[in-house]
Amino acid sequence: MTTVAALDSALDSFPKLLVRNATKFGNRPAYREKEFGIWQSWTWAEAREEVEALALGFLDLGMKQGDHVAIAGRNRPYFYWAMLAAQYVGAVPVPVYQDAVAEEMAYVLDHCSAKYAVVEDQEQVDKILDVQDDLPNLKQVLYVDRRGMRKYDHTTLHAYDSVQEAGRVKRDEFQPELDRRYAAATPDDTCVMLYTSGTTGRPKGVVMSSYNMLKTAKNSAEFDKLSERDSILAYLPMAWVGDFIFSMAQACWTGFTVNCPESAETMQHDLREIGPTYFFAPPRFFEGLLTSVMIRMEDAGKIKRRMFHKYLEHAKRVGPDLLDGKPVSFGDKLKYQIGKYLVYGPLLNTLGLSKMRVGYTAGEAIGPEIFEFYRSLGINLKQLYGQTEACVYITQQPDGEVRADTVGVPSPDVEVRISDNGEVFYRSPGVFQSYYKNPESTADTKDSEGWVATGDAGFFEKDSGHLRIIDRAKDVGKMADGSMFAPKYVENKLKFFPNILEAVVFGAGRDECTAFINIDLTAVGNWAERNNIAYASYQELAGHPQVLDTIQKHLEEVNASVAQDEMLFGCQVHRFLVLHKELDADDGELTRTRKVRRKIIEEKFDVLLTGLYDGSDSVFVETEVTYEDGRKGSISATLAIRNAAVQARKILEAA
Amino acid sequence: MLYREAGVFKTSYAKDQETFPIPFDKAGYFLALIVAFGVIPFLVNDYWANAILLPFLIYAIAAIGLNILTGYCGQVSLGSGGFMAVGAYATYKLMTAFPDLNMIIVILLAGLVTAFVGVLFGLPSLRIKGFYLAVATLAAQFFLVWLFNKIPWFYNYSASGQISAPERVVLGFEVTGANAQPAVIYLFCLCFTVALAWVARNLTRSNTGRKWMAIRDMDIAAEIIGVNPLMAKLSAFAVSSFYIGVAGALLFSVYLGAAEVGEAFGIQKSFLVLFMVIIGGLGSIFGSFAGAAFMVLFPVLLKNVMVGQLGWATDIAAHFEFIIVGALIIIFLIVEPHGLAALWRIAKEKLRLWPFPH
Amino acid sequence: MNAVETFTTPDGRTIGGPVMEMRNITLRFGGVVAIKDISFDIREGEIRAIIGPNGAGKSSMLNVINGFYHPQEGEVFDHGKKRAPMRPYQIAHQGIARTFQNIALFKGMSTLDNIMTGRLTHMKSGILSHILWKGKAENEEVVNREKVERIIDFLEIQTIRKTPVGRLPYGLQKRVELGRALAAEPKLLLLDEPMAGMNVEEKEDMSRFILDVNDEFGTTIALIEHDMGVVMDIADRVVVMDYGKKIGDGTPDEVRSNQDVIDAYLGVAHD
Amino acid sequence: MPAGFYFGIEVFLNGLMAGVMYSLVALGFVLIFKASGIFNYAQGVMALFAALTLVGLQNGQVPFAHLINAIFGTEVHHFGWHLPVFFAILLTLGVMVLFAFLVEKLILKHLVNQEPIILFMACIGLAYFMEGFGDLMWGSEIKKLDVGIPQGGNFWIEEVTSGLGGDGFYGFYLDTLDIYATVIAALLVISLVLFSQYTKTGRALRAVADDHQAALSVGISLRAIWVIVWTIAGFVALVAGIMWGSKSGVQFSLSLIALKALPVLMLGGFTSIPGAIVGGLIIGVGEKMFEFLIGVPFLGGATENWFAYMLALMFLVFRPQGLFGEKIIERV
Repeated sequence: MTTVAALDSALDSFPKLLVRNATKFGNRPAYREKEFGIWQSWTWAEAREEVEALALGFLDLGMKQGDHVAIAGRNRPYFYWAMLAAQYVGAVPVPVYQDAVAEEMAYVLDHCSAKYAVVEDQEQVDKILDVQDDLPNLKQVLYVDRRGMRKYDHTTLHAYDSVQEAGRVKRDEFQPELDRRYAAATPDDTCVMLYTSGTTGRPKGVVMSSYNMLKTAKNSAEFDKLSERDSILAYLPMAWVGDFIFSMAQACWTGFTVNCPESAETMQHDLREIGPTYFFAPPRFFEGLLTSVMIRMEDAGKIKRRMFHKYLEHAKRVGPDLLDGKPVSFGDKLKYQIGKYLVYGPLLNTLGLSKMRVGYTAGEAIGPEIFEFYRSLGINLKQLYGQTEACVYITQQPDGEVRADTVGVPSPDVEVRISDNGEVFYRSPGVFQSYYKNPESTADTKDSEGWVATGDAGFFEKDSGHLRIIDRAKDVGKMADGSMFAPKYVENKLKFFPNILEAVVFGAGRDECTAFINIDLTAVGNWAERNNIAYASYQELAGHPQVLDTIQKHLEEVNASVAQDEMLFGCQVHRFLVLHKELDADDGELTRTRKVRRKIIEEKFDVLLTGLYDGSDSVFVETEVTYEDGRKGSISATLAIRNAAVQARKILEAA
Repeated sequence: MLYREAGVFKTSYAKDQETFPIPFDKAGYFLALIVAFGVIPFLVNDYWANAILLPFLIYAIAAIGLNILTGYCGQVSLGSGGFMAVGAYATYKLMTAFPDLNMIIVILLAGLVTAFVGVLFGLPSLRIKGFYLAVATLAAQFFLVWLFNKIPWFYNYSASGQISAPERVVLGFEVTGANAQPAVIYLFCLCFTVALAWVARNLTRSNTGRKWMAIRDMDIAAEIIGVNPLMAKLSAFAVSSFYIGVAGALLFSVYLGAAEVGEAFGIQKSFLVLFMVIIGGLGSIFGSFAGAAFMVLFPVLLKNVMVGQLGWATDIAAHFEFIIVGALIIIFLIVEPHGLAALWRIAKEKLRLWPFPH
Repeated sequence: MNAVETFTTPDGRTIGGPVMEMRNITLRFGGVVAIKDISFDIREGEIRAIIGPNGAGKSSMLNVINGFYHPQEGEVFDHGKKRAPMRPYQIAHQGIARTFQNIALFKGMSTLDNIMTGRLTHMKSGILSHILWKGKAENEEVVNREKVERIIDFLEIQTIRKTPVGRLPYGLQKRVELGRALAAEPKLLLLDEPMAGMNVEEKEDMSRFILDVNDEFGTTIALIEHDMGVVMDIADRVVVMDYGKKIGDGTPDEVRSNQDVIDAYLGVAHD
Repeated sequence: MPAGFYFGIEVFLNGLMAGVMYSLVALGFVLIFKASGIFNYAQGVMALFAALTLVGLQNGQVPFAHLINAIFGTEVHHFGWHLPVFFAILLTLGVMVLFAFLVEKLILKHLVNQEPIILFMACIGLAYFMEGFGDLMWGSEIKKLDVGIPQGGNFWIEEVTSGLGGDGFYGFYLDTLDIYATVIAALLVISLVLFSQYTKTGRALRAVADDHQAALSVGISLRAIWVIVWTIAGFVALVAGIMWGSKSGVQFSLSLIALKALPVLMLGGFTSIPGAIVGGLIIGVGEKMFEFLIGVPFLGGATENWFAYMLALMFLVFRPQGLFGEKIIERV
């Protein structure tokens, strides 16, 4: 069993931490939200009042210990309070993806048999009312935004603030009960249930105890010296474990400020206004940002552009060393300072990253040059490796030991071992309790000793002791000739090219590898504009011969680099095609966290797949697509199939 | 480039509505004040005070005044010279009638008198619009000048027909008359300029200002959403005239010391102030300062170069002044109707977005 | 107060007594007769549409209601009381706001300032307190800014809050203008072709806003609109004008089946 | 009959003559305004400039002499020849046409459909520019202009009329120059009116004001029209310049005739040709009579400076569009 110290009993539940913060950091900002043109702010003391009012309101609605409370909305203080309030009364918050279509949401609400739901607005309410009949357990629904709700039947509907009001009014009546439940909380109580959008099959409900979350929060906070003076921007889906760790667990543990953007569209702008000191974003965010930076600079004047790139070059050269405290010549230091004044400083500032003290990226591999770009500007951007079942943290990079191709060393109190078939296992205080109503897959993932299988294949570097992830363990397959097949590894290399948004490589049990490619509309579209290549649609652009040429070049580069590695030699891509549509979560081709669903894609596009292997040079396909509003339509296209040059073995032997 | 705005955010409307929402600007503003009040007084000498600083400060007031009327309320006036004259003569009469009256009060009263006169001549603005009104204000200009010329009572029947300011003391320092120290009168004017600029800013960002701008942008719509056009226009005339009156008062009492209405407050003055507003930027208080600075400094520079350096006759320099100013007016109207203020704004935006072009 | 019969709309809103009544209004410009002996009423909480071909005198009617034109004959009754002749700005203070056929925004001001001007019938502080700013003026400014921000949020124009309206696309300008009118919290809102020159999508948005305004704030609305489809969808009652005369008045269905209306629209004679 | 009455008539006649001049200048304004919506404040300076140029050419002055001397330390002033009046006037006219062309090319083209007030300010700028330019070109000292029109009191009239009054009355004193001026001005006014009423171009000029299409349909481009009207304006300015110049010398004050014309326009309406004429006469007579009857006896004289404006102002308040201007109907 793990030999990890228990938590201080005064701080072993979220409500207790809230109370601690309200007394210790009473006047420090706890939550901010950009609304009505300014940043509405709540101190920890005010936040406590709001939460308790809501908790009392919950009691008034008859919420029981252990009840499940579904939470569906974009990141807003009200929902964080709702989770805290639920924990206050001993209920279990279950955040769900608010952009999920009605059926998906229905599945989750039904599976956890939620009695209550706290949602954002009319849109969400309608979504729930649509599927109400399949949800016999659902008793009460709370909504935050009153707009358009006047005409609804309010027997089971309540406005968020009116529930709070009721709670305040009946304080005397319910306060004792609330105190009782507050005291009754133990570290082993479930503090949240998170549904993983598993890469395959139905989502699973991961049950987390207060101990899991808080111990992890404690360790990670100490690891990066987070304090109440830090602030973060909460913009990632609330249903994702990351947001819960950062915006709930770490926030409550350290007492730092959680800032909620006005809307998804204004995120960039709000990021700039807030300038968080602690920031997490998936690689695609940093990729997108870099692309937009370069595109915006295209329109700059000649001199300015030259200066910009000149200093970026310099930063690339000495920036990372400066960051890791390695020795740098005085001249370079000086030049870097000038660059900092002319370029890096203002650039980071306009992007809103200049105050960032610790930054993390994770979820998938990040392009080395992208990673280096940000670090060279002086941002302490690091990688971590984790998953929902571990409360995120498995391994992470300590300051000064940051590299693009590893995911760092095991986090505090985390044990990691590699099985003989190369799969990564871990055991930690963050390890989840179980999958809700799903003992068998719990058993599959977590053994009696508490070791959890990540399902990823990887290995520790001998010299540095850092973990390197190759691919999903089950995706690491064998090709017909028995050589190793690691699609993810190749796909990532491909995705490092700005022109390539997604790539899916096939080849398990076959003689050679082939690939589907998704172009990045922003990058390629911009390129097309500058070379005045006209195109009417995504489809047309994707099919444009010149685009295909570029993609082919990229593939051949990758083939070359893959060929370097004896083990992965077979993974060179021989034939490829560029998809006529973007892979999309709404069509089930990606997970909500935008991971590729290999199987589903394989089935959906088997026409194309056969085309890739029967040697034909073009193939016709018709696909069903789902629009934002849920309507379905279908698009058809004839896609060209190209061959990409591959390295021959003998060259390698000769070398 | 200089701006560092990440982490600058507003948590209240009061903060959001500040004059200088960006810390960097605020710092610059306070620095300017410190220099103006704390440094310049110790460096200033007669030449600087009389050639540049005093005219700048005084005309800045006049420019703000006209800008309120023209830039914010959209009523063009060519009567500034006349109204300055009112301020000047009111000061003269008050100074001579009540020798013990504090100079500050005298000047403010002079402003009020001018405001009253301004309202009188503003009355037609309800009926006549655009440059019909502009032309009408010329009536004020000529009538007033004639008035102060013809009615001896205004210049106390002095033989020369001139008015000259007797010595007055504020807080123990002489602010008018021959022995007034440059540093003193500089500070004296500076206080008025800063205070009035601050007031102007408050008015223009408040409801009053929005009424003016509404009238300026579309008077009919303004009336239909509840602006009383007469009150809005007259208030603009009153405030504007008050400023111009104060400017006239200072110009006469503190700067010139003695004046003859014809050449001190003739139509040329009206144009001078109007040009300050156009070049500086319609509808911008900063622009009023910029415009005043430009119109004061430019001739001095031109003179120094042509007369001082090249040794040309002064009249040639004067002719060039006309040519260049005239050309500039046209150029600004064509290229940047919002004047120096707009150029400044654009430059600032560029700096804020640096290194990005937009 | 004499008892007024109230009725209920299909979607369950109760419509109260008359807010405004036009009685035998006739308006002439020199020889031209713009409005000829027209009478109709606007009831509390309803959406009242005025339709008719170009030059039917619709806009003139609105101009009479908000006092921009003074009819030669006939009276306007405000809540049953005869309205004395007033200047438009006085009528604005009576709680009547409007938007214009061809947008009449204040081009030199930002979206925010434009909508703030809509509040001025509610702002009492005087020029003296403005001079000092701190205190009364600033507080009033903040209080009203809050109200305005609610409207900005309601109309979903947060992103253009500080943009000068001159730079905005047509559709957005229309929305800002609606915002300015809403800011006055009017008891009667006059909309002059709120959807003129809009594409289908923009029209849908605008219709939604109009319905929401009427629903959320219970505002009485009188609107002129060309798009019959829209009118029939959102209006409770419709007045039809043609050549300055009233040729129909009633619920959308009644009007739709009215022969004169059909003639006027199927263009017997003019466009 | 009391002498006063005859003095009155004399004043009236003088006023009338001045009035005709005003009408002429005002007409210059009206034409430009109708054609391009511009209120040409520079009109007066144009007159000054024209006069300066005329004198300069007549006396064979070296343009920019001062500047040249200042820069090269030379001492050039005159070419040493004198042009006959006729050629001088022709040349000056040429200069004014060139000027009109430049104005269109350099300014108007860039200010198309700007608000009137902006154009007005631009004209003020233009006025400034030309004032400086003219002085720089020909020197700012007061010059005598003589185009051969006799000056001084007209004895014939004086004798003919001296019989009317009693002993105190020596007949009407009318300056010959004024009479010539009046006649010429009157002729010019009439011809302008005829031109704008009965010629194709003229009609086009009036058309553009209300409808650019109409103008184009007559087959004249907008810019051509602008050049034409500014040429006319230049011509009018030249004539006015000659008259005033030869009367009171060529000097800055000449440019003030523009300011004289403004009230005329306010009175007559900016868009009305008859308005300009009638307004001119009213003002001319009005200010002289006012000065004679009230100004001198009660107000210490020199009321001409403002009387016209006050009259116009009073008038405007009650009839904003002026005597003949079209009524402005406000729309929403």
